[in-house]
Formats: sequence, structure tokens, C-alpha cells
Amino acid sequence: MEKRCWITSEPLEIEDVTKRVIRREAGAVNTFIGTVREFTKGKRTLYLQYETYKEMAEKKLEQITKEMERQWPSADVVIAHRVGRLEITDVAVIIAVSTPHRNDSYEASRYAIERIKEIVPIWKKEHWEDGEEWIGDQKEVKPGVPLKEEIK
Amino acid sequence: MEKRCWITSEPLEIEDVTKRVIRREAGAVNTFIGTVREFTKGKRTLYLQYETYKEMAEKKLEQITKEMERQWPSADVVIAHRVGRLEITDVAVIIAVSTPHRNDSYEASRYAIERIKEIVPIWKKEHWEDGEEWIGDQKEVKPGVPLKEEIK
Amino acid sequence: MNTLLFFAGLKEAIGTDEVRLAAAGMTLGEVKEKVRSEYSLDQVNNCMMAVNEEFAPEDTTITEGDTIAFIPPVSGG
Amino acid sequence: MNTLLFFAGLKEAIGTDEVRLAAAGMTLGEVKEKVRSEYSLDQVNNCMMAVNEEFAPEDTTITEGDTIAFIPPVSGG
Repeated sequence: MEKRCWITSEPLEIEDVTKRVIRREAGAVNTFIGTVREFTKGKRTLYLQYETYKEMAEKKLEQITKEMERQWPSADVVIAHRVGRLEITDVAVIIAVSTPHRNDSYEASRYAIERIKEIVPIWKKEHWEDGEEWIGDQKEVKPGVPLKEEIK
Repeated sequence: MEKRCWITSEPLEIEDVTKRVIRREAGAVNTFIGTVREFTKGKRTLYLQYETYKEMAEKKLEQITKEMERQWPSADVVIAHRVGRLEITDVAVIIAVSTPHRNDSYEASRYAIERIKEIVPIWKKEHWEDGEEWIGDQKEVKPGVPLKEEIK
Repeated sequence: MNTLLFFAGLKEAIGTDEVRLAAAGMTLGEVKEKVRSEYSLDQVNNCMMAVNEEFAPEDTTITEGDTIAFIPPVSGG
Repeated sequence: MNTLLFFAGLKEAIGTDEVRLAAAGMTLGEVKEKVRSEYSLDQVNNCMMAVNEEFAPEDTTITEGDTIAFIPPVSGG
């Protein structure tokens, strides 16, 4: 079987990732692509450095696809995330979802990107002209409190 | 300038269409791909035939991108639709939207596909094992009543 | 003269994708009714109408040279 | 023995991505507090903790051979 979730330092191919979910039962495919943006809150990014805890990150991506397939049983999902140094406009993440009907493809994709930002151990460091900083935009962190899906 | 909206009888390339909207200002790209599904309400489709009023259809696609750019001023949009005979899993339509932030890319894409199904003169004929039929899934048709954007 | 365009199921029912008609001075609704009765085709009632590649209301008056399109319920996407 | 893993900003603050520690019998919370005080690093408080590649609550008891990861706020996507 082809891989459903992976982390790589190689460039990501939109066509390749998307084609993995195209199938006879699906009439809708939604592909979300996260790219490196030049300006964030008026500050100019030169490039990003992504780092990961790869073994755990791939497990967490798999977990997200399982959560999605529970919520949208007809969905087929592939997620790929790139790490290492990424330049402006480089593709950082691709989420491809196919479903029989279009509404589910949008909703399931939306779910995936939000979950990635919550539970997958990947970090980015912004490099600006005048400095650098590790970004943490996770919402639910409280010291020592595991995420909700961990205590269900 | 590259074309933003077009109708073609040639196969559509997901990577090509998507790359047209990737840019330095955008951090999110949403690509919706409509494919030919084998089963609809339990009935097996053999293939589809798409027909269009091409000059008007391209104008209507342009109109939709303008509506989107009014509603999501930071969005960049490309829409391509294929016509002619399409086999199961072939790509019929690609909508690529880039925006600075992800929420807008999903919403704008969603808007586009709904509008395409309302106002763009493209028709599909389903071919089954035991017959064929022109499909009309337009919602707002009343005899002689122009669509709402026409009377604003 | 004017050109009337037909598509999809309507084209098949009428047997051609194009008809020439001197429609200048008529309203779009009158053109529609003429086609409906001439071909005994009630499916004309489900069509939206376009003049020169834009949807138009039925009270639009046709001008010499206008192209009139009958748009059955669309099903793109 | 156990392995402690550090990432991103925490790795840079500590100066290494890996530390060996005999932590069997300790709770995850105790390991966290030990690292926080030893390195005087309050940013440890913002970390989630994982044991053997799964998030785990702080009252988890560490077993010989467990790998403990300090997960600073993530920022993938």
C-alpha cells in the first residue's frame, strides 16, 4: 500500500499527493497546500526552518487520518509535511481528501489542518532580516495537561 | 498575463492550475477538484459527456472570480473546466484559490464551486448501461426569472 | 436577423443547435413563447435566457443582430 | 536508563537534543521538574510531554527504557 502520511525534507509534489486519493467512488477532491508566506504581521520572513520529531509526527498524522475516517467514513486522506529549510512560496504541507460529495471534502480537510496545528510535533523557526524565533501557535497548551484526545 | 479562467477539452493538470495562484503574499492554497464518480444514487455511470456555451461560460467564470475578489480581496483565483467525453476518475473542474490565511481559501473555494453550479452554462450527460440523460442540478431556476446577480 | 442557440437536452429535442429568426422588436419572453409553441416543447419553460452571452430578463427587447441563447438547467462542476 | 529528547527552542536553550537519565520509577511530572530546575528553564513549563511517542499525563510512571520527549508548542502546517 502507498504511504498515507509522511514527513520529508524533499520538495512536495501537489499532483503526486493529490492523485493518491483520486478514486472511482469519489467525485470531490480537496487539496489544501500550506506555503511559506513572505509577510506575517508586517514582518518580512527570509526563510523558514522546520524541525520535527519524525517518528511521533508520522504517528500523529496517522492518528488524524483515523479521526477523519471515523468522522467522514467515506473520506480517503493523504497528508505530507516537509521539513528543513523552506524558502518563500515553498510548499510546507499538503492535505488531500477525496469524498463522494464535495461538502465533506472541505470539512474533512479543514479538520486536518486544524489538528495538525494542535498535535503534530513539528516546529518552525522564522528567520527575519533582524533575527529569528521559534514559533508556537498551538492553542491548547497548558502546562502538564495532555490534549483532550489523550484523556478520552 | 496568464489566463485565470478557461474551458478546454484537454485533460486538466492539477499542478499547473495550482501553481498559477502560488505567490509570496499567500500562505494558503486550496484546490478543489471535481472528478467523475462511478456511482450516483446507486446507479453506475459509464462515462460523462460535457457540453458548454463556451464564450458565455468563460465570461461567467470570470464573473465568479470577480465576485470572489470582491468578497475576499486578498484572494487569487484560477478556474479551469474540462468538456467533452470524460471517463470515471477524470478531472472535470479545478478551482485554485490562494489567500494569506487558510480560512479564506476554504470559504472562497466553496463559494466558487456553488456558483459554478448555478450560473455557468456547462451541461453534463450521464451515460449508464441502460440509457443516458442530461443532468440539471441548478437550484434557482424559475421560468423566465433571471438569477439574482443579474437583477442587482 | 437574430441567432437562437440551443444546448444539451434542448438542442437534442429541437434537432439543431442554431436557428435564425427575425426577432428585432420582440421581447425575449415572446421569442421564448414562439419557440415553445412552434416545437411544442415545454422544456423551454425551464430555460434561462441569455442575450449576447449575458443572462437577461424576459422583458428585454431584442435588437437586430442579438444572439439569443436558451440555457437549460446547468450541471457543470 | 532513559532518553530525554528536546526540540526546537528548548533544544537550543539546553544545548543538546538528547540527555540520558535514570528515570525509572519517577513520574513524568518529576522528570519535567528536574529538567526545569537543573537548567533553570521555565520554558519547560510550556511543553507537553510524550512517552514513547505518545502524549502522556504528568502522573505517568516512567519505566526502564522509556523515551521521554519534551514537546514545545508546535507550529506545523
